[in-house]
Amino acid sequence: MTIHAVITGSQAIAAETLAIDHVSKEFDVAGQRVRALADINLTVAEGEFVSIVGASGCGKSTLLRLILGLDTHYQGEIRVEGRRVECPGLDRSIVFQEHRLLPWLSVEANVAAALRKSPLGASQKRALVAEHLELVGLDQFAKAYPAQLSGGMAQRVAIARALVTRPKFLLLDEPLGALDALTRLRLQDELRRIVRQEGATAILVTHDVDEAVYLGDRVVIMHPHPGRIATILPVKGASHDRSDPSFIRLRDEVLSWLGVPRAGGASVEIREKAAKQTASLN
Amino acid sequence: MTIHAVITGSQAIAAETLAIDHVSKEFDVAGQRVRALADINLTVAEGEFVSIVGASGCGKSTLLRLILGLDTHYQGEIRVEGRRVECPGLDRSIVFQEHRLLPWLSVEANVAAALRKSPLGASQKRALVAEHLELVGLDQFAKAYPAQLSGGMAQRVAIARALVTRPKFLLLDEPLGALDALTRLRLQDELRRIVRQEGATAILVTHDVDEAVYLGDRVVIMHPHPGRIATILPVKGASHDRSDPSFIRLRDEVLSWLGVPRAGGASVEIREKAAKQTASLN
Amino acid sequence: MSWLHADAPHGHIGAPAESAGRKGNIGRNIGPAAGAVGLGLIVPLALLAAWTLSALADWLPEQILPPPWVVYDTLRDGIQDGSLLSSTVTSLRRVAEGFAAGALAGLTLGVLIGLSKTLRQFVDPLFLALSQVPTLGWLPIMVLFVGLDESLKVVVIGWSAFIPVVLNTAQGVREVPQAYAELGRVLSFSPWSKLTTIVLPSAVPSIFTGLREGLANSWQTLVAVELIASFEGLGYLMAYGRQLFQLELVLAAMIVVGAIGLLIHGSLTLIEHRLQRWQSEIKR
Amino acid sequence: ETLLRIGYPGTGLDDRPFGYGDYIAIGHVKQLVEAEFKDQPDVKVTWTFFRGAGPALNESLAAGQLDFAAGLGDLPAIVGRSRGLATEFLASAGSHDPLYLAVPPNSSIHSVEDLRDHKVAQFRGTNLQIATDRVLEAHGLSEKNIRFVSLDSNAATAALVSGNVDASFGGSEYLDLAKHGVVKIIYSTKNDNPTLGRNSGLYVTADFEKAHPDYTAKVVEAFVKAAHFGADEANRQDVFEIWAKSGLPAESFATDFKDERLAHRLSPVVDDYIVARYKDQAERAKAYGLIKKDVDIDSWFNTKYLKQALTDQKLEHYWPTFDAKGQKLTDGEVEQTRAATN
Amino acid sequence: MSTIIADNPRREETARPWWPRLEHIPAAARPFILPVLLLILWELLSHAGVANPVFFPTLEQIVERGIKEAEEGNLIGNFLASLQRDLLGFIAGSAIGTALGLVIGFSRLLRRLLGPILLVHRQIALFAWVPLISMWFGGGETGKLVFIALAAFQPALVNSWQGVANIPRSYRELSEVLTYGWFDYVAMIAIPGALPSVFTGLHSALIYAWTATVGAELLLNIAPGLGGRMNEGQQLFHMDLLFLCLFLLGLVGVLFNLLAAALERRLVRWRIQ
Ligand SMILES: Nc1ncnc2c1ncn2[C@@H]1O[C@H](COP(=O)(O)OP(=O)(O)OP(=O)(O)O)[C@@H](O)[C@H]1O
Ligand SMILES: Nc1ncnc2c1ncn2[C@@H]1O[C@H](COP(=O)(O)OP(=O)(O)OP(=O)(O)O)[C@@H](O)[C@H]1O
Ligand SMILES: [Mg+2]
Ligand SMILES: [Mg+2]
Ligand SMILES: O=S(=O)([O-])[O-]
Repeated sequence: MTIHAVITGSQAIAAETLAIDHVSKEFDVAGQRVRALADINLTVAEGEFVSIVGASGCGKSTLLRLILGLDTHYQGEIRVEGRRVECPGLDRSIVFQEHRLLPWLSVEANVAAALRKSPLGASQKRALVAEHLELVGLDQFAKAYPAQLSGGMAQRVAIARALVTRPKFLLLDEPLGALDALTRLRLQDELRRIVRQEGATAILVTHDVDEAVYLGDRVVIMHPHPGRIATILPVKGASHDRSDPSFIRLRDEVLSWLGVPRAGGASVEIREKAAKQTASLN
Repeated sequence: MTIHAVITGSQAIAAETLAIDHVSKEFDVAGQRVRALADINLTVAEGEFVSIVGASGCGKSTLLRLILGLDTHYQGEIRVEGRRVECPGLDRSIVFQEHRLLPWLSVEANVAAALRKSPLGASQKRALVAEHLELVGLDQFAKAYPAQLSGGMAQRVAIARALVTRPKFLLLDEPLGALDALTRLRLQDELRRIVRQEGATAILVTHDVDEAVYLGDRVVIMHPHPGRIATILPVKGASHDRSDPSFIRLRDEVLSWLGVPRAGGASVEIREKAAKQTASLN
Repeated sequence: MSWLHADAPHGHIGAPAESAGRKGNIGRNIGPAAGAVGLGLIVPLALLAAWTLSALADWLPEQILPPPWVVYDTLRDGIQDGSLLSSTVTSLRRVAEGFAAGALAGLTLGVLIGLSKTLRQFVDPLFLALSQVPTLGWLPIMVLFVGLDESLKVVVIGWSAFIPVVLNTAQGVREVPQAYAELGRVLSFSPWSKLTTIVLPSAVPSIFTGLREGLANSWQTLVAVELIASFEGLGYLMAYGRQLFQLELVLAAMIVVGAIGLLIHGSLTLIEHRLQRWQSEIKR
Repeated sequence: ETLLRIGYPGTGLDDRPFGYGDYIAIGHVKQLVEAEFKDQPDVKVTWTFFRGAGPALNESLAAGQLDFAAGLGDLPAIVGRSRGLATEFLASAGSHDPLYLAVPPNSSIHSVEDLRDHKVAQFRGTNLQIATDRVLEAHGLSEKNIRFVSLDSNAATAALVSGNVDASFGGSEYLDLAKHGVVKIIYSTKNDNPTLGRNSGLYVTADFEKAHPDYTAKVVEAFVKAAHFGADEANRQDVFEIWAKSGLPAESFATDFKDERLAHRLSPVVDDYIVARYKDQAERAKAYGLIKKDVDIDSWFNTKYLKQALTDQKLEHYWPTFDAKGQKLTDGEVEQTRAATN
Repeated sequence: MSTIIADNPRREETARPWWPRLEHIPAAARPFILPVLLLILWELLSHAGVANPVFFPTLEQIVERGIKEAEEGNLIGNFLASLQRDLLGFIAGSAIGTALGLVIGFSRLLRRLLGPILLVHRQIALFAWVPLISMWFGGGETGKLVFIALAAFQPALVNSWQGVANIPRSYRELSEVLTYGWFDYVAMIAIPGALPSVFTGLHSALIYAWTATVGAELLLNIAPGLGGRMNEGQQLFHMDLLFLCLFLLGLVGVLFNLLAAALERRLVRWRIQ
């Protein structure tokens, strides 16, 4: 179960499957050009699980959108298996922070919605849907509507929908951000199990440093203004046990890259931030 | 700054200020009586910071509502300084999970709203409001509307509102639950600083075990069906450093009381839970 | 002119009570987009051109569609000799009186039955049943009861404004989020504080939906009542134009009716924006 | 199948589809038009009664929903023509039709002059309007001195009875009410200037006339038969009974026609009086601002069908004729007829 | 959430009012109290002769009139004629309105082209169209149907337009991610997403059409229908007939409401938690 453990460096040419190559992205905001991403370079190997952390607005979602092919106006190149990404494809799936289930479709139909464009036959599709609902433990809720589910259940359906097409890439944009801490702990384990089981390559954007370290093979730390990669920390096969000192050490390292001191006294910094926001507000 | 550190046991009679005495609470749900709280006993000493953790639905919010006096239909007794709680009073404040700022009032007016019933003069009130906005670092945003604030800022306003009446008790119902992980880390530090500074007695409900351990003098662990206290763990003066092994050990202990294994493999349990939910759904 | 943009309609056009609620302002924030008004002029201008062309080429008989310049002349003459103006003033006065009476009564009843479940249980069924009768249905009986004079207009217009105001106000007040109501208790608010600080502000969008609908109804009803029985006002002008086959008079009156409608719509939107600054100032 | 659509400006009591006071109503009840086409099953005759009277009938004409306007009053017809409605005047359908001024029994209004500043019901746009205006003018008043509420005849009656208006100008509808003391008639044009009454006509749309001259001829034939029947004093009671289908009692027609021969009003003949009346109305309509364009009356009148029908039925000299001032020019054969004694 | 202001039980006990305590009347009886009181008052007034008997028929008279009308089948026939007219106009108007609303909701270009003129159109009071419509389509059945259809058109248009316009942008992104084409987007997202709003529109359209039916029957030429009967009632002072008509009008309103609610509940099941 450690197919991914071989790749640890930041540039693994052998099994390279996704390459982000000198990517920059600008937005027009109120007539001004704002750099959202500046010279992003990252290669991801097959089966690897990459976590991305960074302050709000540092361009994490933007990067995922580019990988998906939702937006093709950028400098540089993003290649999937050597070919430039031109548009969304069923080889790349995403789980959004807010599940985005279609409220008018049953759980089953929501998952099946991802297979609408697949060439499979109806019975095969049905089987796939059932299989993936089982994978996320919701086979009993196939007929329920999203409104009848708890937040955690809905997020599991979203994960099933993302996986049902058997994508090469699973992009996760703060998939567990809206859940409570305990549910989140549980779903993290599930997510890891499922991704392994499907053998997908995963890119996880999160605000939760524990989560990034717990799930990732590598943790990409981004800094804002403009969005750029500050560093990439390998988690190594090391410890995925949250209580292990090596885990704690790595987590603290990530936190310090993000500017969070080990304990207490963040208020000065917050004061500064607040003052800055005032300036931009008025 | 350790007025609270003297009390560590679960029954400290000397400075006892809040007593929850054999409290049980039932709800009528679809004609059936459902026990939400069963025989809760807890005494809190002046200046103490008590964390409560427990799965969703174990009655944490219900307990806070009873302490507030929002609901007086229960068995047992809740006493504040020896007198039975009959109705809400300005000696007890609460910060809700979703800030509950009134969107049509400015930040300033929201905080001032808590002083409606106070006998103070207008200028004193104004001073108090300004002081508390400064306390939470938002004096520059006095005139802003809640919609113009970020989640973290809004939650800080809610804290200011809860504190402006200088309550004896500060009840915190997952006050940081809606925030992203990094913001949460920052606000935890602020919360601790502020509560200490005001010298209030605090009861914090949270889903986040790290948070409970980080902030609490004691951690109350509740179990559901019916909601009851499973155990109360003293944090002791020990370590409030998240990376300290003693912290990690305590956290892991709390987690295991909550049924979260140290790493991976939660899925069986989730399966069971899902199956149970199905039964209640159909 | 931001209220002129048409990227998103308001949902208040007779939206039934259950769904009215907070709907009124959903789409408003979909930006006006600079070119929208320009593009929007194409169709009206094309229609005007077709109309002119048809008049020049005599495609349609004059009694079906008088030429635009005749309508223009009628408008101008009506303004110059004061007849159009005085009709407009009369109509506006009627709407103002009827609407003010209906809306005030509606707000009061709406707040009362919104606040008290007990009262609601008593009043709701009767009120709902009565409100199901189309306003015009009351007209024949009202003519007999209150006659043809001004009081008829005020009563009927008032009633037509009353219904949506009551329904929406009651709904808005009733649906004050539990969370805010609880907050009021936690802060030990007096009933008055609760009403002014929590209940009414939170019901504002709903109340506005009601007022909007009420005003639109008033305006509708005014025209109908004036068409049926009156000797002045814009509706009367139309009826007169109709009787004497003067379509240009009808069209001129329609233009005034539309312009006033637009004005009312615009000012309501502005007022609503102002009252809900806290909502429109979301700029992050 | 050809539809032959006849419109009639008015209804009976509570909107029932019957007219009264003219020979058109007789033709309708006796189904004389239908009889004319009984050998042509593919021709279907339909009748529409307009509560909104002439103006409403005009709307239907404009929308192309009618072929014949039977009994259309002078003013609405002139208004229609001034706005380009292509119709042809086939025959007179009524003239010398008097106006009554009704007020509540306890009213302080005793004369036309007293109307000043009062609220009066008037059916605008119908032939009542100019007739009323002329009465006012003759008594030193104008529209401006009076607050007119535009109400149709039925509504006006109700409004008068319920005290919603102070007075109302109208026709025989008020006679029965007066008899029962519900209203009081304080003035009538009957003994006033003979040019003060109302007039109405039989019209065909130009399109229909062009497409179906034969049918047009038959319709005129039928209505001349109706007029013939209606003008005969021997049928006096029958005529009133026919009109009573409208819901008004026969007696009120008796009152209406007291001291007046039926033929005085029930005549299809287009004489100098008729031509002069329409020309005068057209001028006044223009003067009052009711129409904006001049209306040419002469080219509007197409009496060839009428002449043919009168010839066919040997009725060329049956009706009396009048000069422009309303003085009798020639006596008619009809004046020999006597009411049946019963 | 019943009462926000008066939710303090103790306060109520201290201030004991002199009037009978409303809270003591059982909830099940409450809806009937006012109507029954009203009817009793009516009976008393009409029998005591306090009110003008012409204007205030007794309830028995109204019932008698109802029975008579029912036996003659006259009023029922008029009622059905109105209903038929209403439904025809409603179907035509709301179908066109909904279709146009959806199309405009989808197409930014159409929205910009037609938006302003539709906005202006909406500000012209419905009844202001009566003279024009009667001139263009006559006062007969066609004119009435056009008028009723126009009444149904606006709410159907506005709400379906809004329904499409308010579909969250995030769903469009989702459809892109799922590589949906235009048709897939419409079928899977736009239509079902707009459905609740479309329903709101149809519901309003139903109500508006019914108002317009009455208006058309009062303002345009006579035809079989309730409007004509109401005219008759007014002109002959047959108050019993007028009240019967009012009752029928209200009844239809209530039925339409129930029908719309039931239909909506069935078709938009997913909204129910
Ligand atoms: N469509 C857009 N138009 C203009 N600016 C945009 C757009 N999308 C994103 N941005 C800007 O690009 C920057 C990066 O945005 P992005 O959403 O990728 O951040 P993020 O890292 O995902 O933040 P968060 O953690 O809050 O989700 C931000 O400054 C944002 O304002
Ligand atoms: N007003 C109510 N009526 C009926 N049941 C209620 C009510 N309030 C709470 N309950 C029930 O009481 C139990 C405890 O609810 P409570 O909200 O206190 O849980 P909690 O521990 O705060 O959960 P969470 O972590 O999700 O906030 C739940 O089973 C809930 O369904
Ligand atoms: Mg993001
Ligand atoms: Mg809770
Ligand atoms: O045709 S009339 O309107 O004048 O009766």
